[in-house]
Amino acid sequence: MRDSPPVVVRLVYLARLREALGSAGESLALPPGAPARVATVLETLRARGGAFAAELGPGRAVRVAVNHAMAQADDAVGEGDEVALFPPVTGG
Amino acid sequence: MRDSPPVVVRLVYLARLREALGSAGESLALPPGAPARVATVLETLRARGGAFAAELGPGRAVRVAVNHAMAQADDAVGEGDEVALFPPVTGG
Amino acid sequence: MSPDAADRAADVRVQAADFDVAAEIAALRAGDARVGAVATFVGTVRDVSEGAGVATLTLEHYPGMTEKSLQAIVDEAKRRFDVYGVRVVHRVGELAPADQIVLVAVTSAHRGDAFDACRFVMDYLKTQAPFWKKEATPQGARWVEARASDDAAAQRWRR
Amino acid sequence: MSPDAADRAADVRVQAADFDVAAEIAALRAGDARVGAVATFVGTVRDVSEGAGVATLTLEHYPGMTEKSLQAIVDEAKRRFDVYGVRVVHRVGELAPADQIVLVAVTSAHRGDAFDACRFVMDYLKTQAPFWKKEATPQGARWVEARASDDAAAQRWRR
Repeated sequence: MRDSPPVVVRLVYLARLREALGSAGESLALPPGAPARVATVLETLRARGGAFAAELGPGRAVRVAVNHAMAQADDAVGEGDEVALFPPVTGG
Repeated sequence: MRDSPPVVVRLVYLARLREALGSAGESLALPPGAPARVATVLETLRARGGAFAAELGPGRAVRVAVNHAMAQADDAVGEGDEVALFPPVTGG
Repeated sequence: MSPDAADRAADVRVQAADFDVAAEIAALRAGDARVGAVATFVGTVRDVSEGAGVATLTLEHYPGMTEKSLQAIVDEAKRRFDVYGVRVVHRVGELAPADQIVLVAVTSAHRGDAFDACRFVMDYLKTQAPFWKKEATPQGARWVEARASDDAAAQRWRR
Repeated sequence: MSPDAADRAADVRVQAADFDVAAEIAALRAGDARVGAVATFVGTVRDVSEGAGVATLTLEHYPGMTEKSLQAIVDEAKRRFDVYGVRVVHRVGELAPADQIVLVAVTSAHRGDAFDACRFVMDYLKTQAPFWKKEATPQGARWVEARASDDAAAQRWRR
């Protein structure tokens, strides 16, 4: 039995996070194995070190939306989902 | 020693009360003796009977303003005061 | 007239004429860039009251007391809440369904005080300001009765 | 488009252009004489923030999510409160001090529901809608930090 292909999500970085990471977004292949969740995305990015580890690390407030709906760490993510990372909102 | 002259107040009737009493106002001489209060005005009017007794009697909500400020039954009234009687307000 | 007196003189108006919400807000803000929040309430004439159709609504008031009473409410709102400006415009005379009756507008740095002050003024106006409504309905004219819920709303602010 | 869909389509707008409060209220009321109460909130750009002067304020948002998020807040307000119409207009792009940022307008038969729904929408918008403010100050540009008081305000509505 072959491994299933990795889940690939589209990442969107917004506001301060876009500036700090120097990118508006990218495609990310999640590690195969365990079911992919929002936490998986964050862990995968943090493992890169550098600005990713700093901006998404402990004590940094990061909000996540999956397919345009606010999401929590243990919400599932699936193939082709749009996963947006951003700081707490400040509109109004 | 002669009695002091009676306290005379100017009465104003408003809204439903003006219509029920058939008058927009009048001058009223209060009975001499005890210090004049809002309650004295109401008692003097009720003693007339008829529409006055009915409109100002027990169970009827009547509000009173003395010189344009909301007043309570035991607030004092003096010579020349403008004493307005009206139903609970319904603006806004 | 001192600047303060001029400010206060503009706080409340009682008039037969209609008002323009945007113009009132603009005058109240007066280009003051400390303002971050504007809360506004407009009361309007409903075409149905207690189940009966309303053709016209006539607002009577107590000239002489009305402005003083509104100003006292505005002064109390300014004392209780952190606001820059408060404006009240109340119409009198004969109105038709959908007409504007009353405007309360409040400016503040932050929305909490703006909302609180605006609601406070309306709740007190409803129980303290000498206005009375008379409705013309197909069944004849009748004075609107005061509502216990309005007393309860004002009571919530007591302290 | 069904009439319902048309109604909902008009509930929220995200735009660079300014808005006219009186025109928005008139469109929301649309001559509906069941309306007795209109509560409105306008957020505006302050010229001082955290002690520093603000020259311009730039509002970024998340296209695609923004309208959905605002509509979800409006739908929840309509579910919780007895209101007829809710309208939200939020600007994006570069604004100057005293400029209007956001409008929330609510119509209802009675003022209690109008005030509650208007405040509810603002409190949720402040914590749930994907907008971010960046200020240009004499000390340089900086992203506005979220405030704990906004989280607390939204928390009060949980149930």
